[in-house]
Parts: sequence; C-alpha cells; structure tokens
Amino acid sequence: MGGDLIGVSMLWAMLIPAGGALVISQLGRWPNLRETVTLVTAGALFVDVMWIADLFSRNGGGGLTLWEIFPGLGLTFTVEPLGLIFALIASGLWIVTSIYAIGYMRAHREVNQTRFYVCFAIALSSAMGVAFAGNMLTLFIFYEVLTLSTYPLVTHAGDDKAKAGGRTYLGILLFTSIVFLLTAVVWTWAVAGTLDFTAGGVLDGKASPGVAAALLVLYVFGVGKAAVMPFHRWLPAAMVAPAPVSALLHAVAVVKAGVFTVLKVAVYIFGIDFLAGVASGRWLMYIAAATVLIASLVAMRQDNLKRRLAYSTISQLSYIVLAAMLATPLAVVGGAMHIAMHAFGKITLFFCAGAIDVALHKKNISDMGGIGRAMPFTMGAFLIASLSIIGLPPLGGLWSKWYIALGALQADEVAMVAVLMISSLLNVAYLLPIPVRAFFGKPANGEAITGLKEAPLPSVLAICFSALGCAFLFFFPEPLYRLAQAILAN
Amino acid sequence: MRHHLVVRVIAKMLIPFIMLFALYVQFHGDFGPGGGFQAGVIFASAFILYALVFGVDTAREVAPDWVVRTGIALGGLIFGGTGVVSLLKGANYLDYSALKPDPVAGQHIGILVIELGVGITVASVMTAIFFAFAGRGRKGPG
Amino acid sequence: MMEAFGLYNYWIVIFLMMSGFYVVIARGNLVKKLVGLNIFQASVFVLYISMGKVAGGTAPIIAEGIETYSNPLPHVLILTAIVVGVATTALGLSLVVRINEEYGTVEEEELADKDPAE
Amino acid sequence: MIASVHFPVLQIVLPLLLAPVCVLLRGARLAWFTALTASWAAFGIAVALLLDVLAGGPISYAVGGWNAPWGIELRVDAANAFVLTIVAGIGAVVMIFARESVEHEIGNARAYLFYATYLLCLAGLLGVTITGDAFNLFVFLEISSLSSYVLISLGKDRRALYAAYQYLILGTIGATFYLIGVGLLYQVTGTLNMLDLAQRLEGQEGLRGVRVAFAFLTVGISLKLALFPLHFWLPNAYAYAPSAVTGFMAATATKVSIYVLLRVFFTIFGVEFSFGQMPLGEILMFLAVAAMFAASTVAIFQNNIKRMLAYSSVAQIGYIVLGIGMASVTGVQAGVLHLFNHALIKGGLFLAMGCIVYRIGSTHIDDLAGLGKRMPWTAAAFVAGGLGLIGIPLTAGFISKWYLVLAALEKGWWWIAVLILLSSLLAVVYVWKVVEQMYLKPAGEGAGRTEAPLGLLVPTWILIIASIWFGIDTRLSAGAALEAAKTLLGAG
Repeated sequence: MGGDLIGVSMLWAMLIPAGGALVISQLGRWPNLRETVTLVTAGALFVDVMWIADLFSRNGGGGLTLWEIFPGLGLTFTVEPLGLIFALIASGLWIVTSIYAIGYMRAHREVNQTRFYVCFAIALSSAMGVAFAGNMLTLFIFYEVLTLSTYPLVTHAGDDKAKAGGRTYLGILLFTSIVFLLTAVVWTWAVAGTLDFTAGGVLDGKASPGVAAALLVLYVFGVGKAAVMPFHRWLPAAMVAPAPVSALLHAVAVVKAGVFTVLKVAVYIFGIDFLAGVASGRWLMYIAAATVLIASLVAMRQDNLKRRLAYSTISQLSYIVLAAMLATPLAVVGGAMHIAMHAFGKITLFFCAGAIDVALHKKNISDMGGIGRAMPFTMGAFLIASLSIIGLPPLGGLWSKWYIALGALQADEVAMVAVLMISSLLNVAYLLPIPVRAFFGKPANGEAITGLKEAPLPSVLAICFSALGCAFLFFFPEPLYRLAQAILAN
Repeated sequence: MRHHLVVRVIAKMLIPFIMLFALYVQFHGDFGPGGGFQAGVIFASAFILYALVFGVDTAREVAPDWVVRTGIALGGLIFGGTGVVSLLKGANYLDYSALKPDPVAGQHIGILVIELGVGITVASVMTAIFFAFAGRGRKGPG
Repeated sequence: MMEAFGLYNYWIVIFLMMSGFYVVIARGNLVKKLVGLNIFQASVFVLYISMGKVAGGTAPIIAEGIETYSNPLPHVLILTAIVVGVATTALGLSLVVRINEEYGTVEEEELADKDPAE
Repeated sequence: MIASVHFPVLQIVLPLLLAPVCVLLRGARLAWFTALTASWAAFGIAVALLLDVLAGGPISYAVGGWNAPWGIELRVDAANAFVLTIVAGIGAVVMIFARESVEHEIGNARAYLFYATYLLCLAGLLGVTITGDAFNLFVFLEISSLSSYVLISLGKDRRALYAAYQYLILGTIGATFYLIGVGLLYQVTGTLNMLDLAQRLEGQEGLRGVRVAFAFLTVGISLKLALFPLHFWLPNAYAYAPSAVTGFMAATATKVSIYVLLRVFFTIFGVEFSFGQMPLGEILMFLAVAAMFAASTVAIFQNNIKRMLAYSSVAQIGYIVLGIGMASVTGVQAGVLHLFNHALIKGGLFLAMGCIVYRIGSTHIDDLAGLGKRMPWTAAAFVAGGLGLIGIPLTAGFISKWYLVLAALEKGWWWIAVLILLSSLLAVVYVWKVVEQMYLKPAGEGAGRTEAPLGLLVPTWILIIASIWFGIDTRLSAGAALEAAKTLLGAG
C-alpha cells in the first residue's frame, strides 16, 4: 500500500509545480496574487516531498510506471535516498528563492515577470521528475525538459547579451545531452536490455570492458549540466539570467540535476563495484580533478561577481563528479552530501550577488569596497556562505569535503586528497577577499557610503535564512548523512 | 481564316464527317480497334478545326467554358459511376459482368458506357487545352 | 556482332532516350526542355511496344487460322502512358505560357536574374 | 449498403469521383465541403483498413473481378495500411485548414479547381500506396504528380510557376525511369503484379536486365522522394506553393515515394538481392548521411522559412532512408516510424507557416520578429514542431531518433549513431534561429496581436498535438511500424 501512496505523491510532486505554472500564467494582471500562488505552490511542493520522505522512511521505496514509451521501457518513477536528497533541497530552496525573487524582481523592475514565474515552476516540475526518475529514459526526458524550460529564464532580459548567453547555454547542454548522453542511454539499453536504476548496477557482466569505458565517458561528458571541463562554458554564460535564476537553478536545481545524474549513473547503472574496475574511470577522475583546480584558478581572475561564483560552482560540481569516479562508499556519501551543502552555500552567495546588484547596482568585485557598511546582513551572510564553501567549521561544507576525502583515502587516491586541499586553499583565495574588501576596503571612486542600504526585505530574509541553513547543516548533518548512507544500503 | 471561302466551305463539309467518324470509332471500339481515347481526340479535332476556321470566339460561343468543364467532370463521373454501379450490385469495382444478369451482356454494356465516359472527357480536355492556349496572347502582354 | 544488330530496336530506344535526356539537361529554353522530355518518353513507349511484338504474330484479334498473336498488354499500358505524357506536356506547356506571361522570357538563365535572391 | 470488403477500392474511388463533383458544383464552399467529406471518409476507410489488417492480415481486392496476377490487384498489408492512414489523415486535417487558407491565397473564384485537384492528388497518392500492380502504380503516381504540379503552380509568388515547371521536368524523368524499370521487369518475367514479380524474379538475380531494372527503379523513385542529391526540385516547390499545398505535400508526397522504394526493395526484389547482391546498403547510407548534414547545413542559411523547412525535409528524408538502408527490422521500423512522425511534425510546421502567411503575408525571417507576442498560438505551434524536428523527448521526433540510434547500435555502427545525433543538432541551429526571432526580437511598430483564425489554428494544432501524442504514447505508431517492418522483411 505504501508503494502506491508514494507513487501518487511522486506524481503530485511533478503536478503541483506544473499546475502552479498553469495558474500563474493566468494571473499576469494581479502580481500579488501571482506571487502568492507561487509561494503556495512552493510550500505545497515542499510538504509533498517531505511527505514522500516520511513515507519512504516508514515503508521503504515505492514506484510507479505511468505508461510504456517503448515496449518494456516506460515513464517510471521510484523513490530512493539520493533522489530524495535532491528533491528535498530543490523544493525547500524554492520557497526561499520565491521569497527572494519577490523582492528582487520588483526592485529590479523586470519585464515579463509572469513568464519568469511560469518557467520557474516548470523547471521545478522537471527537476522533480529528474529526482524521482525510475529509469534512465525518464531521467533523460526530464533532464531535457529542464534545459528547455530554463532557456527562457536565461534569455529573460531579451537583449543581445542574453541571446548570446542563451545560445551558449542551449548549444552546450543540448549538444552534450543529445550526442553523448542519448547515445549512452540507447547503448545501455541495447547492451543491458534495461534502463532501470538497480542497486548494484545493470551493466555488470553485460558490457565488455571497452564498452563500459566508452559508456562512462559518454555519460560523464553527456551530462553537460555537471559542467565537467571542457563542457563548462554554459554555466558562466547563463549568468546573464536574473539573480533568482542563477541562485536556484544554476546553483541548485539545474547543476545539481547534472551531478545527481552522474552519481545516479555511477551507483545505479554501473554500480560502484563495477565502476571501480572501469578503465576510463580513472581518467575521468583526473579530468574532474583538473576541473576543480582550473575552474578555481579561473574564478580568481573574474571581476564580475556572478561569473566568479559561476566558476566556483564549476569547481565545486566536479567535487561530486570526482566523488562518483572514486567509486567508494564513503566518496558516494560525501558526494551526495555535497549536493546539499554546496546548494545552501552557493544559493546564499548568489542571493547576495543579486542583492548587491539591486541595492547598489554593483556587479564587479572591484567596485565593492566598503559596501559591508551599507549591507551588513547581506555581506555577513556572504561571509558565512563563503566559509561553508571553503569547508571550515562550524559550517556544513566541512562534512561533505570530509567524506569525499575519506572516500579518496579508501580508494588509495592520495593525490585526490591533495587536490581537495589545494582547492580549499584556492577557495579561500577567491572567496574571502570579497567580504574582506566589503567590510574593510575603501569605496571605489571616492563615493561615500552612508547609512544602511539593504535589498528589499523579502530578499534579505531569504539570504539570512539560507545562510543559517549552512550553519544548521554543520550541527545537524545526521538526517542527511543517514539518507546518503542509505543510497548504498539499498 | 473565315474570309477564305474555300477553306470555310470545305471545313463546314468536313466537320460533320469527322464527328461521325469519331462516333464510329467510339462505338465500334469493342469490336475492332478504337475506343474512347481515339474517338475523343477525333471529336475534339473537328471542333478545333471549327475554331481555327471561324475563330476562337465563335467556337467559345458553341462550347462555352462551362460546357467544356462539365464535359470533363461528367466523363469522369460516368466512368467511375459505372464502377460504383457494379459495386452496388454486389460485385467488385468495375466488374461489368454484374451490370446485367448475363455476364457477357454486362461486359458489353460496361465497356460501352465506360468508353463513352472516356470519350467525353478526352474530347472536352482536348478542347479545353486548345482554348487555354489559343485564348492566350491576345488578352495580356505576351 | 549480328546479334547486336538484331536487337536494333533497343539501339533506337537507347539513342532516343539519350538524345531526349540530353536535351532536357543541356537546353536552357523551357520549351526545348519539354521537347526533350517528350523524346525521352517516346523512347520508353517504343521500348514497350517493341517488346510486345512476337515474331510472326499478328494483331491480337481472334480470327480463324491464326495461331500466333502479338502481346497486346504493352500496347494497353503504353496507351495509358501516352495519355499521361500528353497531360504532362500540356501542363508543362501551359506552365511555360504562364512563365512567359510573368517574366517575359522562357530562357532559364534569364529567369534566374529576374527574381531577387533570397 | 456497400460492404466493407470494398473498402480498398473505395479508398481511391471516393476522392477520385468526388473531384469531378467539385468541378460541377463550382461554389467554393460547396466544393470545400465535398472535398472535406471525401478526405475524411478516406481517412475513416484507411483507419478501418489498418485495424482490419493488424487484426486479420493482408487484404486483397481484385478490381473488375479480374484476379491477380492478370487483373489489377489492390493489396493492403501492414506496411501500406500504415502509410494509407498517414496520407489520408494528413489529407483530412489539411482540408480543414484549406478553406480559409485557400480563400486567402488563391481566391474563391478558382477555389473549386483547387479542391478538385487536391482530391485528385489525394486519390493518386492513396492509389500509389494501395495498388499491388507495378504499372498501375505508375499511373497513380502520375495522377498525383500532375495534380501536385498544378497545385504548386497556384502559389501567389510567380516563382511558384518555375518551381512547378522544374518539378514537372524532374518528376517526369523520375516517373519515366520507373516506367523503364517496370518495362524491363515485365520483359524478364511477363507479369506486373508485385507479388507475382517477386516470385518470378527468384533465381533470376543474375540477369543483367533485372539489375538494370533495379537501377532504373531506384534512381527514378529516389528522384521522386528527393533523396539527396536528387532533391533540387523540392525546396522551391515547397517554398512557393500555397500553404495548404506545402503542408499536404511535405507530409505525404515524399512519404508515399519512400513507401514505393520500400516496396521495390523489399517486396519485389527482396532483401537478399537488394542489399546482399547490390551494394545498396552502403550507397543509401552514404547518401542519407550526406543528406542529413548537407541539407541541414543549407537549411541554416535560408532566410525564407518555408525554404528552410523544405531543406530540413530533405535532411529528414535522409534519416528515413538511413533506417531503410540498414535493412534490419529495427532499422526499417525506425524508417517507417520516422516517415509517420515526420509527416506529422513537418505537416504541423508548414501549417503554422500557413497561419503566418495568412496574417503576416511573408515567410521571410525578418518579418517574424516578435511573433511570440503577435501570434502566440502560432508561434507556440512552431516551437513545438521545431522541438519535434530536433527530437527533444516527449515529441515524436525523439521516438524515431531513439529507434534509429538503436538500430545503428544493434548493427554495431556506433559512429552512425553519433552522426545521427550530431546532425540533429543542426536542426537546433535552424529552429532556434526562428525561435530567437519570434521571442527575443521586438515586433515592429504598430504590430498588434493578430492571431490566425481558428479555422487555421485548429488543424495546425491537431497535427502538433498528434506529434506530441505519438512522442508519449508510441503503442500505435511504433507497433504499426514494427508490423510494417516485419511484413516488408518477411520476418513474420
């Protein structure tokens, strides 16, 4: 009985935002009502996902097949811990982002706000689809829908810059997913005869070593959303989008959908035991490590705050890819936890970037001297989130890095531990100067900063909330850890 | 050419015979060489001769557009309709044997009617083609 | 060698076919193209008709004392094909007339110049 | 009452006989109504036939009571029942679209001729599909071709005339090639019935005549189906024909020719000869891949969107032929499936273009600026169709791509799979060029919201929704395509 109930609730997780989108699209003339509906939808979604989590913890997994698209291969949804983590993070942070967006979008006087909220809801709906996908085909379908539904958000401004950004965004994401990922999916289907996510993987004993190696490469590069170099360019390009989009989608939903897919493939398609023996895994791990370092280095040279954060995201995402390629239990736990930890940290940072833009119209770091006095809450939150990303206590980021490092030791990859450490140092180098400059630096061009000049109240509230989340996760990582461990216990 | 007396008289004399010959070819088609295609063309040629000698405008008065168009459509309908009749009689499409109790008589009737349809269509189409080309040039710039 | 000449009808067919085809391809005048097309089609008609001929056979009308008949089927087929050919020619010519009315020329190269490129 | 055993012949006769009725009626509305009745009745018959065939196997009908192989046989099996349904279905939907579109683009005075010709064309296409006689096929092919030349020449732009002329020349050459091929086969076997031909050709593969016939048939039909590089007639014909005609032709004419190709390769000559003794697989594969890339690339540089879509058709024909060229059950299934899916997608797209022509009066890309605001439904239809063309999941295009890739991988040709997917990215480029124009470029001054009338929108969306529907529920389409492939390959 639990299975059925859980199946229906999963369906609701997709239907609620989709229905919300439908309602929102009709409310363009009443902004207040529209935003209320958005919030209610977000809240309802979160409650639904919590409900699923509760059912899952009591009754175990469940599944639902809507219908078969190909004989024996349907649109299937199942609950498992990894997807649950992703769904909880995305739906929970949607509420925060919606609050933030209300302040931001109005203060910024954005056009086409209705379209914005509609696409946002659709994107969330497809993110839920990715989270609960029961087989690779379902995941692929929602992965693509997610790409397309975020395109209007990226090109929201409608100017040439947005158009160019949108092209890069769509070009890279569609290129990788269609050419690599789809090939991999069909190939897996041809080889294994199933695409269901199965504990222990489906390829073991069916794919020859060469095929498995090729498949792994196709999967890792095919998931362009994981932004493994050299397919990372879309992420900085997507920064032309409004801040809420960058915050929720390009720090949480979209990119996490990418690394989530990589983890999912590693655990449920290959199975980590089989994956450990795949020849190309090691090389991909090196590429991920290189991405971690190179992206950090590039981030240091960015003056535009959002771009710097984008490169930071690229670097952090590759932590998770690296964890997946390590193919040890602890690394997988660390990778799964990092999805959550990084989400809270990075969304805060993007919120702050947006808030600075709205309040002070500053986009470049070099102009941000002394702004801490005008925006103490924002910059305080920025500091907290930075520390979390770096991985310092007492903030959540510590745990995930800790487990990934342990996983690396488990796999006897000492070099990877070194990579993690160097990367943390680089994080310090590119993140901390910003709050330092804000609090202690001199204002640029001699302009005087007097008095408090924060972003609108809803935005500040959201910022504070997500920053506190980072701290909260340090003290109470237990539920998250248990979910992450359950991934392999399946 | 209407000013050439000889041509006019000869044409007037010839046209009925051409038409008669067309009818012969038409209806003799199931005994010997002949049939609707040939008959239709011969019939149309009589008409075209008329138009050549007495002018396209006069010819159009004899056979206005609507007559030609109806002819084209009607011929096709006669042909297809025969098939439908055999369908209605419970046999396969165009199975003339069903048209009469005696299959041979049925075949006979069938082929005659069908060829009549063909003849009408071909004659009309040929006339229409002739009109389409002959009527040009004088109207608009060439 | 003699065998090759014995099949002279095919040589004629091939000759007609190639000349027609060549005219269609090589000529820029729309009317000449249609003429070529007609020659090309006619060659196929000849191919069919000559294939229906049975050595020593007569017209396929049942009569006393005649045993061998030519095969009438190809003729029937070609009758249909001729009708199709007539229709094609008529349609092609009427298109040419219309083109001439619109453009004032029936030469391919001149047509291309008269419309602005897209 | 006329029993359902006569459905095969009624399938053709109904539109064929109602065409002259249209001429007699003359009135634009009456003629439209007649044509509408005819095309929907034909669609109903086609569906009934499809269901019959899927349930009970092939149906044979002897015209005039003369049994095969002497008389003309109409033969419906899984392969052509499926194609019949597509052709009749598209014909019926486009007919709804035609009323206002034709009134606008051709005028009511000549509308009745349009409907009559349209019905003839439909009858011809259905005839080509249903007949079991190789020569009869030629006759129907010419009926449909001649009427389509006329239909194309009705376009408003004077270039339509020359496009029709070009198509006439190349189409006639193609048909004549086919005729030569059939003649040679008749010479070898003395029969014209396809099944009979197949039987009598067994063991005759070595004969030079058979091989020459095979070559003539292949080239002739390839011209008709616009297989790259024999596609030169297609872009202009599609670009300048009236909207309803383009929508109809793009979705049916080339598809029927592809069906003929299938018949010739698989039924008449058999897989063994076509792909075993003749290097057909390699040739088709090469041409198909070339079409996919070359035509898509050319499409990117087109400013006339109808032309762009026309080039895209050439590319998509490449996909279909690629599937056929694999000569495996999955490959042929993918080809037939894409034939179906692409008919829906491209039909929908061209009808959307028809809506745009109706309101904007142009298909030039610069005139589409801000269309997302001016004609939101039409623009949305175009986007949905475009996504199908790219092959985004949840559209029909994805399903065909899936099967194509699967077929390639089954054969172990992973590089073909990659090429298929790579080329579909080219579609992203040309579709997105339009999308950006419609949504990210503000409309010119004074451009209000001018959505197309419902009479145009509804049929457009019927096709678009169908293309999405068959991307989600593939039981009917993929199932019928599988049956068709099995029938053609004789694998049960």
